[in-house]
Amino acid sequence: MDEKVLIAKRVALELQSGNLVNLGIGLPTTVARYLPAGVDVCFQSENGLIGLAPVPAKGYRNENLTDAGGGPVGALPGAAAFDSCMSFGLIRGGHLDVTVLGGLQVDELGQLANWMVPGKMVPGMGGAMDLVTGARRVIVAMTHTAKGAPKILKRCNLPLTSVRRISLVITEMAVIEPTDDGLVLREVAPGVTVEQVVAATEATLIVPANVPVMAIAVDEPETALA
Amino acid sequence: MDEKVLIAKRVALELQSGNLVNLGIGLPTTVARYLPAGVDVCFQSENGLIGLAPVPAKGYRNENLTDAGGGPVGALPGAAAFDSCMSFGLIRGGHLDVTVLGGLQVDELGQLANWMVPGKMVPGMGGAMDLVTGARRVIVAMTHTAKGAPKILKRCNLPLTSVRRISLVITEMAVIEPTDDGLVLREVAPGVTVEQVVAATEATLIVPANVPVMAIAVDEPETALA
Amino acid sequence: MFHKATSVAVAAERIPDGATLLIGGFMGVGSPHRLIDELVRQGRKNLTVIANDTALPGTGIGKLIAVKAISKLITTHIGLNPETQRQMIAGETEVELVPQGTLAERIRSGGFGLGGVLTPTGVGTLAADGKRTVEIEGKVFLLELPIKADFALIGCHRADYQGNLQYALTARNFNPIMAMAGDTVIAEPTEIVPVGEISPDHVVTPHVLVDLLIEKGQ
Amino acid sequence: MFHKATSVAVAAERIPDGATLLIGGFMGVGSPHRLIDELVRQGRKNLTVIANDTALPGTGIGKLIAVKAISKLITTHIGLNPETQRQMIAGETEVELVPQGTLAERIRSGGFGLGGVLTPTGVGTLAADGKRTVEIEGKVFLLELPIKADFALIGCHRADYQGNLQYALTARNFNPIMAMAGDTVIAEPTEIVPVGEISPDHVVTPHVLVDLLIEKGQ
Repeated sequence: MDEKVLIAKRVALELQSGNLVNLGIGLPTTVARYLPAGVDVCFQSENGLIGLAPVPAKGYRNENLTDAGGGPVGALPGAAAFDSCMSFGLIRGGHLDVTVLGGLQVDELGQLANWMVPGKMVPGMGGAMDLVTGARRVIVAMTHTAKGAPKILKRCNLPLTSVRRISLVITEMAVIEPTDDGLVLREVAPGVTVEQVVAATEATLIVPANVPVMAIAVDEPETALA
Repeated sequence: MDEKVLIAKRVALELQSGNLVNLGIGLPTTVARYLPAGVDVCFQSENGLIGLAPVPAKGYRNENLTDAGGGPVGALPGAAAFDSCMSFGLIRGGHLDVTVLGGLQVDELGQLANWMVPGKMVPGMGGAMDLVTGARRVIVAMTHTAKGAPKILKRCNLPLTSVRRISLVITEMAVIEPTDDGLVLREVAPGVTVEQVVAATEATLIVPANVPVMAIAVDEPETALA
Repeated sequence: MFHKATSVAVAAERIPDGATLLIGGFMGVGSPHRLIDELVRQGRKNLTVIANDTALPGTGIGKLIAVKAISKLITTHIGLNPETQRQMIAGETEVELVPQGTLAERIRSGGFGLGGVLTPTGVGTLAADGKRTVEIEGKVFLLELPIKADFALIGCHRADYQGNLQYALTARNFNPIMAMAGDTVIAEPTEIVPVGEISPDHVVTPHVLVDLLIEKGQ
Repeated sequence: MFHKATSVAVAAERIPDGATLLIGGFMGVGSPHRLIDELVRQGRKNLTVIANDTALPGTGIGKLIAVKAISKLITTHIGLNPETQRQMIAGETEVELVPQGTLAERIRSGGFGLGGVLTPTGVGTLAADGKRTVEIEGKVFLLELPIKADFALIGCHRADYQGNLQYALTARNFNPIMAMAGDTVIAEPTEIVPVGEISPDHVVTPHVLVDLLIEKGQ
């Protein structure tokens, strides 16, 4: 299985019926494809919509209905459109249950860096700082390393997105939960050992006696959004 | 002419085409009846409407269309409804050209008190503090005295509505403008002498050499709102 | 999708004595009248109520005033309800008077996750008593604190069964702002329509904010 | 009522070199495209632009970036426009990056007459550099300053001839907020309808905020 698919499938298991969920541009957007059957969540796009639906077929798209990346998207019956203040009021005000974001680095304090590499890449924070500060749960979905270099570090050396401790990091190797005590290794991916995860991680990992394997169904049908 | 009608007619002369105007409960509301022909102003009600129109005949009213006093009102074609934050954003943000409010006291600094008499009458400030702080022009429309006692004082002894200097006071006796130098007597009512105004005013009035009489047309038709 | 419609009696039972309530409406226009009546009927006591006004005696929130269900009131204008003024002056009900634009922004800041409101309104007046001021670029602003509540009781015109809300004319007033700031939001619509009947562009309060909808009475 | 409809050329001529512009849109969706094209055509220079993003190269505000019409940019995200990033890194264009929710609230606070925004977003990050913090009830908030501009350039779906505006779906985004914060507000609607055709409940931007409407092209 492609590692990005694996990450997206594992993230999808975190979403619960009734959640309002915001998916970041890129890998996080693909999470919607892997929602388990019967899980009924509602997606927000920070450019101003609740009720995102899969991209309609050509001929059924509307230029005024796009996701936060500017790409075409659909809307479910019962969708709601609003302005940017309202969109971020929902995010900052604690009305958003879950956000899934990409990451450049996560550290032992559970802090995320994901918006710039000084002098090299300056995409800007967009909505990320508000999302990480305001969402009830923040899930970071990212590859475990960048060309072999660890991204889960003792301390982030890139500019932080927020000082708020995120809720969970999900990579193609592991599920890691930042806690008061530090980073706890919660799960490993199928075929990956605890030792391999530890070796690919700069940060100290707290390893419980029992580390289960991710409950990823390999043949799940691809459904829903995007 | 009734003194309240006289005040309302004189206030109406201050309104200019294109103005967005908010009229307070009571006497100020009646100003709309006396707009000179050809003057096209737009009325805001702070409970959330731009485009107030005269009260419709019975049978044409709607329980969801009221003024700030809760009384029935009409709406012109092209009216706009909005929530209380937007309504006061318009007021505080400098988008409201004129507000006309009643007053209990005005003083030599041009400060207004109009929202409570401690221990006796506690109506609350409602929108008055925002209106006086935020409107481009604040016109106070009130009787010159209360049962003979002056209401235009050296210093207000009732709680202030705002420290902001109001633009104009219009009474049944005079038009008075607060300035850097103090209160300037700009006009007297028909049949009223400068001496009578001075006698009925506790505050020191600056009296120019020439104090014209209010240009009130006695037989103006009653038109428009309310 | 979740079933949110319930009877007014069941909804009101969710609200305990001593609860803090945001109640929408302006002189009763846009208030959730059946919810208010039911709270009176159930004899709720010791409520903290945040609302623009207390309407007239015998109308809207004035009914809660009349039976002394409210121990603390945060409001902007009680000039048209002499009984509220009497209770305030007699010290029977604690009343905090707040400028109307400030009340709206305080509720919004609670619901929008902001730390407070920086407003020029009320500087140098009684409304500034006990409050911090902040000087910004040479101008002084009051720091007004956010307001949230256990419940927001919302009057609205139309809802869909999912809980998207629309308002009518001046009945909108504080309702959409309060819907952001209640831990539990109970909406009382005039009618409930099928999901999809309200255009996304005409939804004012998105359904994710609404917990319960009051169904039509018998 | 006042006649607000004019040609895009005449409207753009109102905007001088060096002006500060709020420009609506999100990745070009909801931007006033004809106004942007006309500013490029007229060769406007040295603009300060406040906008969510600079879209893609060759799209929306990206066109102003391409011809270097912008000397200072306040924005949230330039990740999809490599040319903006290049100009920022090379020091050719001054770029201030602001969190998206903060940008929206800063513009709103300018238009709503507030002293600033107290937000938890950005505390302890680069976004806090040089900014005051305010501790409120044990929590720390950034004090973010209001934004206003000489002009707000608004894309919208429908206008009436008086200037009431409606928006479509995600093309709404920053437009209604910016319409509050521009000294002069120029709206570019897809269509202009007779006054009275838009229900008061469906007006998002009231006409009193709008100075000019761009008429349909030939």
